[in-house]
Amino acid sequence: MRLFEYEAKEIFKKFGIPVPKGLVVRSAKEAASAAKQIRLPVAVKAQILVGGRGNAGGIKFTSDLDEVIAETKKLINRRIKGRKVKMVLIEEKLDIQNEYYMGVTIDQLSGKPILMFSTEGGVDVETIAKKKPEMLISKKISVSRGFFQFEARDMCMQLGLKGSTLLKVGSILHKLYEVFIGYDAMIAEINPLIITSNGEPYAVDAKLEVDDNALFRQPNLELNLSTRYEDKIKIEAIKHGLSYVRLDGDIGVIGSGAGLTMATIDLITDFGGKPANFLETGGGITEELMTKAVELVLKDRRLKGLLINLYGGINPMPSAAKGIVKAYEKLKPKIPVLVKLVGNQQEEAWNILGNYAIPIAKKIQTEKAVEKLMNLLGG
Amino acid sequence: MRLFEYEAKEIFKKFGIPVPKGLVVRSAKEAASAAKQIRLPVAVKAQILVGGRGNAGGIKFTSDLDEVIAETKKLINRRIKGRKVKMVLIEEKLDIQNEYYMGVTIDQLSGKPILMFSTEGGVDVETIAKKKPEMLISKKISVSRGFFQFEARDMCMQLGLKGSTLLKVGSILHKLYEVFIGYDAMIAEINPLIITSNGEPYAVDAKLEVDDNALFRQPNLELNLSTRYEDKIKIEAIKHGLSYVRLDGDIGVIGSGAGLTMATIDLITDFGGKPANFLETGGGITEELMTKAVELVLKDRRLKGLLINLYGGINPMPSAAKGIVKAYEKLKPKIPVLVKLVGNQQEEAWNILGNYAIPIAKKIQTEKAVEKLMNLLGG
Amino acid sequence: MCIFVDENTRTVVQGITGNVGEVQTKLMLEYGSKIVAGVTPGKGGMAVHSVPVYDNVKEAVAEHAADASILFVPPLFAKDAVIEAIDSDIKLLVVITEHIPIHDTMYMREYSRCAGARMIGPTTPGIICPGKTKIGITPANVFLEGNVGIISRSGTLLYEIAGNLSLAEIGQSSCLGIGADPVIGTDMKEILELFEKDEQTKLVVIVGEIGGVQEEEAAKFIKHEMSKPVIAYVAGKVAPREKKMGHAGAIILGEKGTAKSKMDVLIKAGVEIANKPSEIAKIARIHL
Amino acid sequence: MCIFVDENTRTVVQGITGNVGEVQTKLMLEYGSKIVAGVTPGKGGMAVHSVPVYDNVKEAVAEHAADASILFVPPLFAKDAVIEAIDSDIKLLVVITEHIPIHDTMYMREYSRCAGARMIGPTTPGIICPGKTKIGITPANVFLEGNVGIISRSGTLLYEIAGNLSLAEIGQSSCLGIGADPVIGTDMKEILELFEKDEQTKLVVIVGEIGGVQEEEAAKFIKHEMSKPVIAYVAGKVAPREKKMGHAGAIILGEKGTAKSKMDVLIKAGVEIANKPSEIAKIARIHL
Repeated sequence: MRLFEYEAKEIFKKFGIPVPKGLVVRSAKEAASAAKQIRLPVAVKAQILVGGRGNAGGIKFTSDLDEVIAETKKLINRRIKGRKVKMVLIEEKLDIQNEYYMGVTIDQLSGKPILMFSTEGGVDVETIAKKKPEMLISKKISVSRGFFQFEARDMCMQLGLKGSTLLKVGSILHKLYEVFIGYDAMIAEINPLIITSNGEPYAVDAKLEVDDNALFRQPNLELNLSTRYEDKIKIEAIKHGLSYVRLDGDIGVIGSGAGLTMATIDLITDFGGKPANFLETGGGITEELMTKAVELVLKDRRLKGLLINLYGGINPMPSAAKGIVKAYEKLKPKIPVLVKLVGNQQEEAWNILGNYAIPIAKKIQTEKAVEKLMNLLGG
Repeated sequence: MRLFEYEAKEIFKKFGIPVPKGLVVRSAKEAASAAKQIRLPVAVKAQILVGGRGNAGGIKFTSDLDEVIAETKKLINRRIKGRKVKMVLIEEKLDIQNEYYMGVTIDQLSGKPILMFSTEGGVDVETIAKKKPEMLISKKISVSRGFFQFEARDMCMQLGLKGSTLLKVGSILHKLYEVFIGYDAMIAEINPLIITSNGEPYAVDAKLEVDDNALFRQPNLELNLSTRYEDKIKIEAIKHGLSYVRLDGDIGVIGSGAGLTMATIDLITDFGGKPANFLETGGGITEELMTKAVELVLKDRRLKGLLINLYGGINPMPSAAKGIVKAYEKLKPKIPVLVKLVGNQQEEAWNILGNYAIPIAKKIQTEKAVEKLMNLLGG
Repeated sequence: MCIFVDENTRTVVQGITGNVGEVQTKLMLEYGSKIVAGVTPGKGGMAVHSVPVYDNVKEAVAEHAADASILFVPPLFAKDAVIEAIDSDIKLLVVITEHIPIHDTMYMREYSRCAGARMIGPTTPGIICPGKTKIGITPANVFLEGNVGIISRSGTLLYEIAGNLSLAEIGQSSCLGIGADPVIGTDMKEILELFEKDEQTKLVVIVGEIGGVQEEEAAKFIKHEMSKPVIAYVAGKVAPREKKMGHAGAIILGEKGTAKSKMDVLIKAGVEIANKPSEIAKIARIHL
Repeated sequence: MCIFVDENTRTVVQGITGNVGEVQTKLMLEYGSKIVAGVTPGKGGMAVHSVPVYDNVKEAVAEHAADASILFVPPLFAKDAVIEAIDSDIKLLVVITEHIPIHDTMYMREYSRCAGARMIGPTTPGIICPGKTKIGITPANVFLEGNVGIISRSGTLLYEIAGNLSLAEIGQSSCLGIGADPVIGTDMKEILELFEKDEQTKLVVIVGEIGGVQEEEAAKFIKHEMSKPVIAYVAGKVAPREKKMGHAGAIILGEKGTAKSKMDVLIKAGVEIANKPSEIAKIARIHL
């Protein structure tokens, strides 16, 4: 789960990382009062859960109160990079002497957290890595041993930091790792970390994404899904532990595994169809979950057909079949629905579906099922 | 710093260890209302920072509201084991099927936390260790590796725990270690951990002592010294980072190291004197600290004489001398004060003291200084 | 030969008394796997399909000389269960559990490697050596004994690909799911090394998907050290960018981790690409 | 010979720019100790009494081939500084710092032992080999070169005892404070082992105090493995029970850790007890 900039900054601040003064507002009126409280000049920053908003017009600096109001009005409810802006951060504008980059993420190959630091901040880390690799210091961390203050300073020293800047920036790098560990993060990033002309560092932008699988042990996080997602189907899916991605087409897809479901949407595309969504159940299918999954996808009015592609490995196929039947009975879909279902207990499941005359693809090849659905759709 | 039972239980509860319902009260009226809220029968428990209060009459069980009131009246302001009772815990009385012991402390020799578990709770761990050593399971923990749930269960299994009791008690043992680590504890103990007839475990008593040196990083602890200590000199000493212990005699003692100060009170006793206190400065002497130390000890009206015993190792002797002079000037003590001071920069310090005609022992032997003070006292 | 396991592997089932653990134990027993004991703390003394259940792994290992473990424990307890198994001298861990916090998985990976234990997964369907044994949740009916090795990031797609091969009467030597999470215990390239050495295996199929670096690292190994033919299928060709496709690992970030970029790297390493599952059998037949 | 250090020991001072670090560096230099570098993060490039200061230990070791470190860093930073020194291949750490949280000290002890480094302290006055070198805060003027080894839990009491011996013209080989905290890096009995082997040392004085188990463990070693005479002085005979006498380690809990119980154990191990500091010289003279 990605956090909003202002949420990430609240957490960073709690860990002792200095951040600019700032207030989140939801209207132009609130923006004016926030700007007065913070004092001009300020930055007016759209709060959206996607990177690159600066270039997309999501950040404005101004010394003029009227402009704060105008800019906030312009941003609120506008779409930036496809996301609707609902909140704006009014933030103290600081004078910038230097811009650094620091981030912690997971190095998938070594399976370890990797810390990165660069004195070339303000651009994304991929650009630094490509254009000035010698200015990007990285270190993989053993999670059982942890990361020490002196190691953070050593990284900063490699890029020539000295004196009080070395101490302050090293300490922030260490704290960023503490945030990463404390919040079960996938990524914790400050870009840029600025140094003011007084030599004081501030996290001017903040990125924090928490592992969805660890949310249960992060009680301090507020899980307001509706501020995070616009799509109601997506919100419902998350609530039920289903993985849902909206696509641009008209053929609904439900699969019992991520790989299989991806292969299914690939094959539908190969056969000239257009998938409307990706919905994956994972290995925890129950009758209720299956009913919910089918209901959710069928809610989508764009749908012309639905392909359900299930394997009986860890998932109980008779329960899946019962769940499909229940949704089918309830919604009585007018569009063609095809269920491909093989694996453990396949015969029992086929019988259940057969009793309700739900079309079944019994062959293992997903290609055949896709072909069959396309035929049903008259494609 | 030792916590009160009710404070320890609040922390245990926060970590998920079940504790009986309870309310802290400071008067009989509050006790009555607490007992009604909790429902009779209840335990009425004196909150004092010393063990063995049960045998000293500090805990009463009753099913009668009048008795709750009477008992609370009897306890409040009474002295138990030398400590004045200011608070009483009114606590739900549970039916007890089994009493277990569990504790984490520091094994000084290995330098590791040591966990102990016994199914023979309700008596102190030394008694279990002496009388039924085979019923006491202990395990030393590597602080860098930590302690896992399964290891807690393994300890419980060694004493025959099974089924849901194994799970519940194992989980509590693991949580107790988490409290120990999370709170920089010197000791974390539950004795007894009871199992009710329904098979539910509860921490019926709770002991938690936090390392004084780690209090700075335990912001959640409330450091109300006045509820913990009665002696005002002691409270003042703690505030200034001085180590003070009140003794029964009339000769004040200040030393610049624990060992030296202990040797000094031993020698005073050997020479027939009676030390009034133990005050140790540690290695952080400044002029101000020294002034404060001398002032504190001189506040004690019992005093007939004062011996100050300092070494110039890490401590700056000229500063110490100046501090003594300042206190001397301010308080103009009528009683004999003798300063023994040797080590680095001793001459400079002697000059400072000499200018104010403060008696000095310049020889290294503390025995000679004690003898000299005893002579000054006419002993 | 089988990879990691064989008919003599003595396996403990951690989490045997849960619904999934129980059903999968039955299926493994039916397949002939030696499931020697189960472990569920607090349920010691029970039996599941005649398999004795213990309160901890230590006792199960002591009584039954087990050397492998398959884990069905809930995600919250998985880390503890893995450490327990490793500390009880289990040398192969097949972690079926999905949704384990990745910080726990990083610890598990580090701990297992430090202890010289082999962890497969998490979020793996496990291992099947058709006709011999299976330590996993793979449905038995789609596999056929033979000489194609399969390594898959996805579980269900492993079944699909193996099923396609089996229908074409191309059997498999060992099939392994490495797990769909961003961090896993054993990487694709480590299994390729074993297939390269395995006499039974004549050809290897890689089943990849978007996200991560498993395919790229595998390509490096294939290019420099692999002599056997390798065929790859990569799922997620039409997956949108920056969207998690089911798992935290299946996501295209920036320019990286697209199906196309993975296929390109694999092609450069000499791997033949199947665009559809059915094409794998066609390409395989040329080599076999 | 000296214990742990000698004239050639090349020492780094961690926390050299603080008041105490600066003064003590001067005193050590005056005593002839080879203080080759100082470390204070953020102050690299300075010099303290002509000793160059670095931002980290790694650089100081690289430039000056240092093999020991003495630490004056504040308690909050001590753990980090100790790990830094150990990771920079420092093999002897003298931790002067008082008031380090004991959980940090447990970690430091474990880490140093695991790395094969020797940690003395915390809350130690350090080591002095009179006439040769000192890595510590001991005042020089109370020590005299000779052949009595002293091991003390207390700093100031070490000076008192050594001073008493020196006045009686009984010199010392090495004097070490092991540190007054409940958990320390190196135990009394480990230093006894070295004194037993040391040719210069003819007799050993133990300076104990109430609390803990250092004296009891030392007694076991003395009883079974020590051939040289040992004299002990134990402070805290009139200390009340359950009161911390200055340090967390100096406390009598229950029946344990009284001066009397310690003296009894030592007597049984063949140690001669001095009731007053001045008695030590009298007893020593008999043996020397």
